[in-house]
Amino acid sequence: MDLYQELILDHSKQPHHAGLREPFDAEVHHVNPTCGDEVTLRVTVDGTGLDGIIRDVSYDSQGCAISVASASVLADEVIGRTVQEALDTFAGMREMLTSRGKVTGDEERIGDGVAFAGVSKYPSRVKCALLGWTAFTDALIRAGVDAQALTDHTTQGVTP
Amino acid sequence: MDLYQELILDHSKQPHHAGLREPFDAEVHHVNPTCGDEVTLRVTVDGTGLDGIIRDVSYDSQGCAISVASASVLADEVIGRTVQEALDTFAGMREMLTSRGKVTGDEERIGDGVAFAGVSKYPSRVKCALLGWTAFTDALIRAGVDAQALTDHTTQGVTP
Amino acid sequence: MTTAARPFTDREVAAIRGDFAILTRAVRDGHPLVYLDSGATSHKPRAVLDAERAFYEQHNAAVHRGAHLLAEEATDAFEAARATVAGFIGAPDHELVFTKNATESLNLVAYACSNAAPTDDPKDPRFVLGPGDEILVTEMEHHANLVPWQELARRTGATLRWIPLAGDGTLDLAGLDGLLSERTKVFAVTQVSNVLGTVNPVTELAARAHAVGALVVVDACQSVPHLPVDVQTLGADFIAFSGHKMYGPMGVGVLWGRSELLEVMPPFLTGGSMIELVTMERSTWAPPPQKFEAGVPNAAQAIGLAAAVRWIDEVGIDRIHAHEGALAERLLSGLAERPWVRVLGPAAGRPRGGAVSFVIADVHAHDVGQVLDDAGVAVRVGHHCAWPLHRALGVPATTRASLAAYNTPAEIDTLLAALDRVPAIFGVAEAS
Amino acid sequence: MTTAARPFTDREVAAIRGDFAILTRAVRDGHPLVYLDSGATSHKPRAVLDAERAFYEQHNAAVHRGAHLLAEEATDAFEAARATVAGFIGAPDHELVFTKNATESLNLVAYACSNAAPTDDPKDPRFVLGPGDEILVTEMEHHANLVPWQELARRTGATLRWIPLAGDGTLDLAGLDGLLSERTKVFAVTQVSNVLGTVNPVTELAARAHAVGALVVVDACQSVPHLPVDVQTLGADFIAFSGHKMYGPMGVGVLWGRSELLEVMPPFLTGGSMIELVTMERSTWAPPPQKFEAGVPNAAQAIGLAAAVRWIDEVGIDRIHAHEGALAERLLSGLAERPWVRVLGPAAGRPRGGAVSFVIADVHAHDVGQVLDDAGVAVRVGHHCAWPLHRALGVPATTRASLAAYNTPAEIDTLLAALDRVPAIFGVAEAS
Ligand SMILES: Cc1ncc(COP(=O)(O)O)c(C=O)c1O
Ligand SMILES: Cc1ncc(COP(=O)(O)O)c(C=O)c1O
Ligand code: FES
Ligand code: FES
Repeated sequence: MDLYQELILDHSKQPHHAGLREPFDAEVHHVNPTCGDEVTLRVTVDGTGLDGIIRDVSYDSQGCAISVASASVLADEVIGRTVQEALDTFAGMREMLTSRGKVTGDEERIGDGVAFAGVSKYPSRVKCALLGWTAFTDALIRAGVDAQALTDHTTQGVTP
Repeated sequence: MDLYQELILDHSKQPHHAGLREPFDAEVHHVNPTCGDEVTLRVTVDGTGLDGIIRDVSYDSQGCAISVASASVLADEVIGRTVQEALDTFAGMREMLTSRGKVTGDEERIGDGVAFAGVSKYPSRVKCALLGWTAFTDALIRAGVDAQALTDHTTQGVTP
Repeated sequence: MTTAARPFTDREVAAIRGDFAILTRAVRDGHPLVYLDSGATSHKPRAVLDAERAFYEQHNAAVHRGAHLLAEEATDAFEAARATVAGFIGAPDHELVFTKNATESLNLVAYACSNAAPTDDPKDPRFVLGPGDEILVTEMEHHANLVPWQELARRTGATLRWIPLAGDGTLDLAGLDGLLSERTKVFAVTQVSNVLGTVNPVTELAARAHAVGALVVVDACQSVPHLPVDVQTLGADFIAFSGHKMYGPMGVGVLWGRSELLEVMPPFLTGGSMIELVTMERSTWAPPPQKFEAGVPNAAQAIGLAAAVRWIDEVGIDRIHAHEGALAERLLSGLAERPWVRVLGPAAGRPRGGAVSFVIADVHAHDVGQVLDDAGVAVRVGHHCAWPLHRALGVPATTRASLAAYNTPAEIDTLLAALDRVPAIFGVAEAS
Repeated sequence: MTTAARPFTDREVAAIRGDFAILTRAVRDGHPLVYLDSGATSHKPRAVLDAERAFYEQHNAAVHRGAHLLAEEATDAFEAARATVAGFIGAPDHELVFTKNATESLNLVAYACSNAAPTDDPKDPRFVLGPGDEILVTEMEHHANLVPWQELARRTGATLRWIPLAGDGTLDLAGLDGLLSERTKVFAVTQVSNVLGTVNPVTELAARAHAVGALVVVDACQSVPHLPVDVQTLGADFIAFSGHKMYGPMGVGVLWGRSELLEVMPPFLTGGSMIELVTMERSTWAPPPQKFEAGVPNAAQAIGLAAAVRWIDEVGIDRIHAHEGALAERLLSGLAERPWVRVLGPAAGRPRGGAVSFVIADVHAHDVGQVLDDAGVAVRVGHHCAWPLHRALGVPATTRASLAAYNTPAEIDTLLAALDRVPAIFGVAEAS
């Protein structure tokens, strides 16, 4: 089955940047109500605009292989990047994940996120792969990143 | 159509013993909720047992031809009879009406009631023909006739 | 809606009738069925029955509860049905809640209001009613849009008021200013009367109710199946309708609500699928529409309803409206030729839906209906679940013919011919 | 129930499977469908789909509302369906209320209780709850038999208490004396756990609850489809179950209640068909069961459910019970051979329903389910709408296989074989 790519299994067994670290600017707790899985996620970000730099993302993820691996890849992809770059990755992930197998994902844009392409064929697992990402954008807003800029930016290029 | 027998139409146009009269021992008001039709019915009865004599039945019936004619035939059949005889007629009427066309009715027992035999083929009209009769038995109870004797008696010989 | 929409041609109606197996039935000694009771429930075209069956035979699963293939397919089909039905009334998907019937939809809003009684959580004040507050209904309502509000008034201590019926079967709006005030929290009104066919000026009434801050709940049971309804222009906050009256299956209804209101409205039925988090002590709710859909949803029926909507879209709701209008005119003019018949409701030429109710002096509606039934003509008789309306009209019961896309001019003529037996049977002077 | 009832033979199961078109489906790259999710919803035999369709094509009409032939036929069919379903649980017809699902049935009782709050009319005190009163549930309940009681407690000020889960997946009854008292007005309990398959001693529990004067509400969703249930001996005052889990259509559920209680219980949904008299000021109610069936009923679904009951009667509920029991034993012993699997709930040999839930250390249930799905095996994963139960078990989610009459021993083996892929994929030590 093309869902459990080696890369996803590796990340899920040894999630990168896992654990909750200090200091942080905001912490959020998100739940996937269909399964009850939870993620607690913290961000540290310099600045409030799209040019802000994401210093750290730390998290505690209670969930399936997909959700744990997704949070791990997220951390890999966004730490050290600008808010704008991170949101680009998110938009690309979302576009791919909600495409029902039509969009394979652009490695330039979403890096290791391409390993999740198979998820898009399993609609009930899409939420798993997005759980960390929605927690992350929510955390950015709570950390003071301009919410409007953020929404405007992430809704670009998203398959509706 | 065998529903509107000449006898039913005659009774419905000129109901016998109609109108509310004094004196009376009990008055009841019954409603057929499926259509909203109403009957107010009064009885005068000498005695409280099955041998009590029904002195008068007077009524005001707001309803269809079947319900008006049925009240009229009821009054004809029970005035001057014993409670036992009246209940026999009721049991015979009910047996016929709920038989789905299987029981044609015994003229000895229910008199002009046999004209209502056609009603039993129209389940939604059975309540019309029974409205006066259930009001009548209710009125007997309120007039002091022994309820247990009454129920025991009327449930005899009734198609369930 | 093109104003020039034409009634169906004979050939078109014949094709439409071909979709309904039941219309070939013979009733009562071999009479062809003339079904003029679609206001109670419509028949269902083959496409609807096929859609339900296909769902059961290919994709049956509990929606929103499983991760396996069937569950995903069932969920997709259910959500696609939601989108189809929502699109039909001009609404976004997430504003459409599936219920079991319009009665549940209206009770949902009424109970949600009493669930908003101030407790621990702060609730949106628009839903909170108490003594001194008022609920405004009309004297024309179906029991489904009256009794739930009586009960809400009883539960909360609010007062129920109503717009009276005018002599011509419209609403008497003369006193409306006195009835609407800051105290009015809910205004509930039917778009089209199920008895008289009266079309109420809902948009205007909603604007006036909104001006005093009331929530506007519209009973769209007799409008959605018969004329184009667009929630974007209607002016209502909530509308309720039933699938079974619009060519869809029994057991499915709809509540549409503005998403801004659905977000803050407390839930009604609670249980599985509508929760976010559950502990023994307390629970929190999923976002709408799931918040209002407790339990395993009636997916097969929702999918059947979507097929009904596609069927309506194919024949055209504007043409259905024109067709029923032409049949109603034919019926009204036929009845006008019979002086012993008195039609209730708007005079000919005024806007009306596809229901025509009438009385015959000295003959009870049930007896009229029985004579018609004997000729194979199915109409509804009684108070049509609008008892206060009948009281206001001063009649205990009426005979109602109600129309659908599959009715023909010839069926109207059969009704009229059968009606002509009534005076003779019951000894009514035909000239009276 | 003959204690000697045998599981179905291969030939018998093959015949049974022939009634379910969906079971011939191929899923995910051509695997034959192995459906082990009947606890969520069962499939529906052809006889059920045919019964619904025949109703729509021959007798469709609004029941209890018309006087014409179709309306009479529809009403007869609907009431006959009520008698069939009532007979199945040993109840008289008039004690059986049709709802949309078990969730509505349970909400009905919970809302009826809050509608019994003292107002103008004197209400039966058994239904009246207030501060100081208690509602007793269990930690094992499906959300549908928990959240409505939480909400009733919130509305009335009553206190919710619960019987905790014991380590072996049964109820911990040690503290029951302390939980039941004169303050207990309602005791709600499931007959069979939808997660663990635990069969609760309902009759004994009901007797204890009755001794303190409580109303006993039993969630029979997972019992009625799987074992003989007779309300005359069960001891409950109300039971709730869903049609779609017992080979019937979606969109229909049942509430059974003792007639003496249904008589005095206030209504829940209000509107058409459930009234006796309606004025603008107030309304009175029809006798039960109509009092609890507002709106045009889901007649087609009720008729489909009656066909499902006849289907069950033909294959035999005692044989279904024996068959599922044998399959469950096969599954349990297969799982016992796999040390990396931990089964939750009653140990093998103890009474249990046809649901088996398990966990695999370090592999999330959704991932297990996905691997099974990939092999065509449909199971349910997650908290199965019993989140507090999972919390009590200390697991976030489980994988559940649930059985029906159409499952085969070979399907159990397919499940086990598919499960064996899990350790390799997720790197679990098979000996652990
Ligand atoms: C034990 C139990 N109770 C209640 C329910 C609720 O049934 P429904 O969703 O059909 O209302 C279910 C199934 O979902 C169940 O398994
Ligand atoms: C105007 C109106 N409102 C509400 C209803 C109630 O619909 P249902 O019985 O399908 O809930 C009906 C039909 O019965 C109706 O005609
Ligand atoms: S199953 Fe819960 S997040 Fe994947
Ligand atoms: S129709 Fe009302 S009593 Fe006959």
